[in-house]
Amino acid sequence: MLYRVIDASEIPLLVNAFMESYEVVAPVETDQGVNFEVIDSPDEMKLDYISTVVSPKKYFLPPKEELFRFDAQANEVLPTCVEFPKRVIFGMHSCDINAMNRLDLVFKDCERPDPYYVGRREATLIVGVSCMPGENCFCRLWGADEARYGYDLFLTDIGGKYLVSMSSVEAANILERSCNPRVATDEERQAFRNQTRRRQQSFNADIPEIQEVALLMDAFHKDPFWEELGGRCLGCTACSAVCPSCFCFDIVDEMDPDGRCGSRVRLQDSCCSPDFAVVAGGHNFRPDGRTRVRHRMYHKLNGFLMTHDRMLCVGCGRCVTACKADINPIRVLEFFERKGLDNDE
Amino acid sequence: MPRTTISVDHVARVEGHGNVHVVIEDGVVKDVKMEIVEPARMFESMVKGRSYKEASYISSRICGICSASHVITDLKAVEQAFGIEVSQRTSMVRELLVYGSYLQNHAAHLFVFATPDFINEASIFPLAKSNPDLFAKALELKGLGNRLCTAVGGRSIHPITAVAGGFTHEIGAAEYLAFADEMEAMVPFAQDVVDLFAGFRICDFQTQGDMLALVQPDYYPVQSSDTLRFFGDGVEEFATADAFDHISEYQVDHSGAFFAKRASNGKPYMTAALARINASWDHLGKTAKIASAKAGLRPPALNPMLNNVAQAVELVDALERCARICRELAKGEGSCTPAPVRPKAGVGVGVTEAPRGVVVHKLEFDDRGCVVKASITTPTAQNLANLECDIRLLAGMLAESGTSERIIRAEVEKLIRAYDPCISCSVH
Amino acid sequence: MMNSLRAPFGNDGHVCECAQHINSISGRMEIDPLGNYSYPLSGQELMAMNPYRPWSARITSITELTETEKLFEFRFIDERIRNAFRHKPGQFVEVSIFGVGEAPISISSSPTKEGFFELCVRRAGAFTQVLHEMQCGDIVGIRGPFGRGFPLDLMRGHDVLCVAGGLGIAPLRSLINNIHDERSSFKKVTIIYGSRTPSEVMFRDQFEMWRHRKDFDLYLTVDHPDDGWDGHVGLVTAPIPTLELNPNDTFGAICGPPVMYKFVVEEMRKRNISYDHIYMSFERHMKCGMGKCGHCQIGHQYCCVDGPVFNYWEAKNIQGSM
Amino acid sequence: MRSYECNRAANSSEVECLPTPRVVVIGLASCFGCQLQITNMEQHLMDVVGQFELVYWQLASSEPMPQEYDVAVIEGAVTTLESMETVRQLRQKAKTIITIGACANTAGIPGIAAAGFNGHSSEVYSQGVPNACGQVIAPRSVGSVIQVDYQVPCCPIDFYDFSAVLSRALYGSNRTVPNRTMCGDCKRNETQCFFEKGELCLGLVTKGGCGARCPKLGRPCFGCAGLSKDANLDAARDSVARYGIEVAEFESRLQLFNQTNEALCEGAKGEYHA
Repeated sequence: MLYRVIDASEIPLLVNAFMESYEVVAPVETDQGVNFEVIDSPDEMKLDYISTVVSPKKYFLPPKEELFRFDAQANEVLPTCVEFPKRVIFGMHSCDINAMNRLDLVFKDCERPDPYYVGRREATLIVGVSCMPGENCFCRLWGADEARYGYDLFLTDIGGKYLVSMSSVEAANILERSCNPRVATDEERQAFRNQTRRRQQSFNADIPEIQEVALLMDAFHKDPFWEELGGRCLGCTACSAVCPSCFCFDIVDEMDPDGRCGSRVRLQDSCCSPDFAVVAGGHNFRPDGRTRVRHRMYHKLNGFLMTHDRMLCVGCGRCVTACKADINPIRVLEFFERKGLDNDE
Repeated sequence: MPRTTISVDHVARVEGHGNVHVVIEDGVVKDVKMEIVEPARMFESMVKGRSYKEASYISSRICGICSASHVITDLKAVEQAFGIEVSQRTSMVRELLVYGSYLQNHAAHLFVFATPDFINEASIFPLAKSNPDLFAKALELKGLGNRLCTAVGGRSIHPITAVAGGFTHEIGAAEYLAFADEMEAMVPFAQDVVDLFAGFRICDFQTQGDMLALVQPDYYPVQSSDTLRFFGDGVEEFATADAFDHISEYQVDHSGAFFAKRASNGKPYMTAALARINASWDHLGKTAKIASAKAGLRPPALNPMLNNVAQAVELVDALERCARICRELAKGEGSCTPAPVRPKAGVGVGVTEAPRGVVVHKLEFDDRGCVVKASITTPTAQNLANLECDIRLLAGMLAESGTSERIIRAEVEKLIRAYDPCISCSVH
Repeated sequence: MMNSLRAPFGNDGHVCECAQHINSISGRMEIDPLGNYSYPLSGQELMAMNPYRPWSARITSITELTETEKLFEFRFIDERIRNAFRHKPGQFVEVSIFGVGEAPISISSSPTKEGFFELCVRRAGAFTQVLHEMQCGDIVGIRGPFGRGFPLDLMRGHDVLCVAGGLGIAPLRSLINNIHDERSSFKKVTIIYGSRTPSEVMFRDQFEMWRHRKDFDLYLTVDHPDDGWDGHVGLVTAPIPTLELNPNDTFGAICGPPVMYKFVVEEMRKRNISYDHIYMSFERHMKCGMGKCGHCQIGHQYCCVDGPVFNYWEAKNIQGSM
Repeated sequence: MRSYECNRAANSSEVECLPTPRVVVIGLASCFGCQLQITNMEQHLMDVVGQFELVYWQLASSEPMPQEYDVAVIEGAVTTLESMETVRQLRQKAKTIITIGACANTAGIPGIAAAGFNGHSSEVYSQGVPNACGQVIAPRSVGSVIQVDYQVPCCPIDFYDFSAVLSRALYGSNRTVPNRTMCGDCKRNETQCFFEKGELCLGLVTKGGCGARCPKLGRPCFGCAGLSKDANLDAARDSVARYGIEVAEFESRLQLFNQTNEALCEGAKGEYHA
């Protein structure tokens, strides 16, 4: 990987350079908290944020997306064509980049790539930025606190300057054109090392560090804990809405008001939605909060690991805030921690 | 024509359920009953014990058409009770919201409800084929009102954003300016509407009742005034806070809505666009005033059938006024952020001009901000007594001249619709 | 303004794309309703295009099987797609009736019959209601085939024991017909098919013919017999203990209502059929068919790509499968 | 329930439709707002109306109520014996019943008066309820009197929801009517949660699918879509308490649109006799 250093004061130049040929989205602070939005000027951006309410996955998997138009009377697909915007997501954290890498496995680097996802993904440049953990962050537990790939540029704050890892030619060209990237000095390398260590040491120590979660998930599959945790699920799907790695969706037809044509639409969905596993005829394979929450946690903390060799959860902590019923992976970790203590006694 | 009873069950093309019965014997009207058979929902009783936060939300549901007016009226009552001052900007946005409902209501009333009477159709839908341009333009005007309400209030009816002390959300300057442009572009059509309705033939008679409207020095008020005026048989001005001292409500058996009379002289009265124009003619915008004069509508105008024309004139005025307010708001001065609310025991009276006349909400709160007592009167309820008198007058006049029953019936329905009654609102 | 407020969620205002090919330079995708591909099209090419796009197929025959079930025969309108379409027994297609929606339905005809395919559909909800009202000549959209079917290659040269309950006969019929068409490649084939009542038994004539010709050992069984019923009465598990079978040489294939699996598997295990020789088809609501949407997930597996046919060993290793 | 399926013929020129369905629109105790909402989407109004024959709509036309019709669209709550009879007749004659808006679906705002109903009516009408009001009874939803086929939720309804339900009723749809509660939609809007500001919001238990418009505009949910069938009320009470909000306020707020919901029991049940 190529590393260069730029001054913090050069960031606006970089953003402006991107804006010449891309739509730039970046974290913006409003009365609704920090969220990724399209910006018109680098001044609108807030790079030193802890977390956004919702993850930037909406730029790859929009909450609602039209797949194609159809004519319901002739029962045929209609020719449809719209552009993917060329876009830069500026200021993504490592957890979100890692989450996107996981989405890539499902939608891009797989047997049947999803053309909509791939189209958006390939039209998008990613500029990552380093961060310090908030109280709900546990990305380090899954090794998601560092993004090894999946970005075009990654900026690590080393105090008034940024160490930039450059991974794509397209982004490197723009960086070189707009800023004055220079080779890192020994001091700057030292600062980078210190920054990394400071981040690693800043995680909330109250969150139990349990490495063998996936095994424990299997071992405690029938534990009453799942009733206690899942029994309080409100069935709202906020967890999946904010999660950077949740990708379940529904496919529905929406008719135009005139009842002639319509759109086949993909909607974000969630396995915590009460009717998610209902089949024709009405049988629900996961009829209660216990089975639904357990299923979700399994997919996050065990299932994806089985099929793709990494946790699906990236430890971004958004669901900790979003879930009003206090259901989140930290509670699962705490449960396993308690189990350990019980055995010691 | 020895004895005839003209009965219309479920008068169509009005909001709500009303029947009218007119008994004519030997050319003389013996009885007129405007039956208000709308189901009673007991709003005044159901809001008791509920928090001020819920009061305006609930009272908005008194009426779909006048929801913006009910909300603003209720909020004004809450604010008076708690001693909250709202910003100038909040007041302007509220005015925009009320006017948005004027555009919706007047356009809907004039075209969907009233026009079929004058073109001999049962509904507006045939007009879509016979005069597609007029139909499209009328819908566009109504749509503009809807969009204004949606932009300001969050949806076209039952506004979301209006709360005690301000608004929870406001649109940006660019949207305000876009609205201003659209409003101005719509004025010529509104002028045509005035001409259109001025051209419809109406029976020539005058209401014998008084009139009631909000008044304000140098302004055509719809929500900004604290003064009400009775006029007709003597002028009487009073503070909105004392509204229920001057309006006397009474129960009749053939109506779920309370009837009303002017307390001081016991006379029925009319409150409507026509009353506003009579009261505040001087403060109409120039374009509206010219359009009105050209249509032959200038005070004193006492034929209730002219209320249609008065509404059309108000369309012109509302468009210009809204455009001005939008441009002002686009400058971004001041804030609508809700002022802090500290509930305390007390009484507040809110009064605004709903599209069809004066609406009054009086709320009494306990120290937690929960409603202890609520009194609400709507323009339609206040108009019912006067409407009955007018029907008697009109039917008598027509019967005397030997008009056929069919035509009397049609004219009576026309008169009822000219009042633009909002029946579900009147029985709340 | 109104529309932007209406947008159910979110504020990605970009109208979306329908996709066929991605032109990486402009980030633009185009779709040609008929497809602009060289002939003939391989099945893989068919899927390599936009996998969400259904292809028009015409209903060419409708057979009423029972009061609630009909057998539909479909033919793709585009000849290239018709020729490219190949499936395996146990696979399913996504059927579209535009405006009504899409539903996964398992293929009921044998892969040995080319140029058309059959779906056996029970009227159970809004979608199948509309499908049932359709006529010959009407058009639907078809995506697929999807999923992992029964392992025909493994089964060749061995005994096969098929157990179907109710509508479970639909996917198994594909397997059975396929076996029938290459009968000499298989050894002893036993079919146990249970229904609630005689009137709910589907494909009876076909079964009777095969029985007559001694192609298969056939056990038709019902829960509630009527006067004319000459078959067995009772559960589908009943014949299993007394079957003549060679456990090391037998493959089981099971499909039926969810409650049936456990009991049938138990009986097969009692007869010492190996874990990985017992195959079963699971029912879930596959919405995308490509291991993405999550609706058909069982534990960590996706019914639509890892299944719907799993062997018992795999199923045992999926949390929450049975 | 559906019976107007257009034959989806091989090519569009052969499209042959059964007679267009005849629709009546009936208003019971309500603010008329939901009927207005239908007219309020001017650009699509004729598109929607063009799919059926609108044979009775008191709000827009003076044509009298016909004897035969296929679809009845009902707005408003049942508050009188007379309206109870009306909806029963509608059910007998119409193949399909669609209720629109909270009043019809849950008894809505009129339903607030269901608790202690007799007290409310005598308080408003000190001289006795006028004859014109009919024989008043405690307000109830249409669905508690007759079987309802489709519902358009919220107060007021959204035009597009109406259009979608109409499509579903006329042509069929296998789209799931969601039982999830609202918070997920709110998060998809990227709205910050009211609970984090110490403010009560009913999104926790209210049926999702409305797009969480109110929270997006800064106003907490008052529950107009009605309780979700899968609402987890006990867990929601715990959540309310966890955020330092009085559970009593939550219970009270729930009455706005769910007064007669059996999940909240008591309510006006005692007075539910016709």
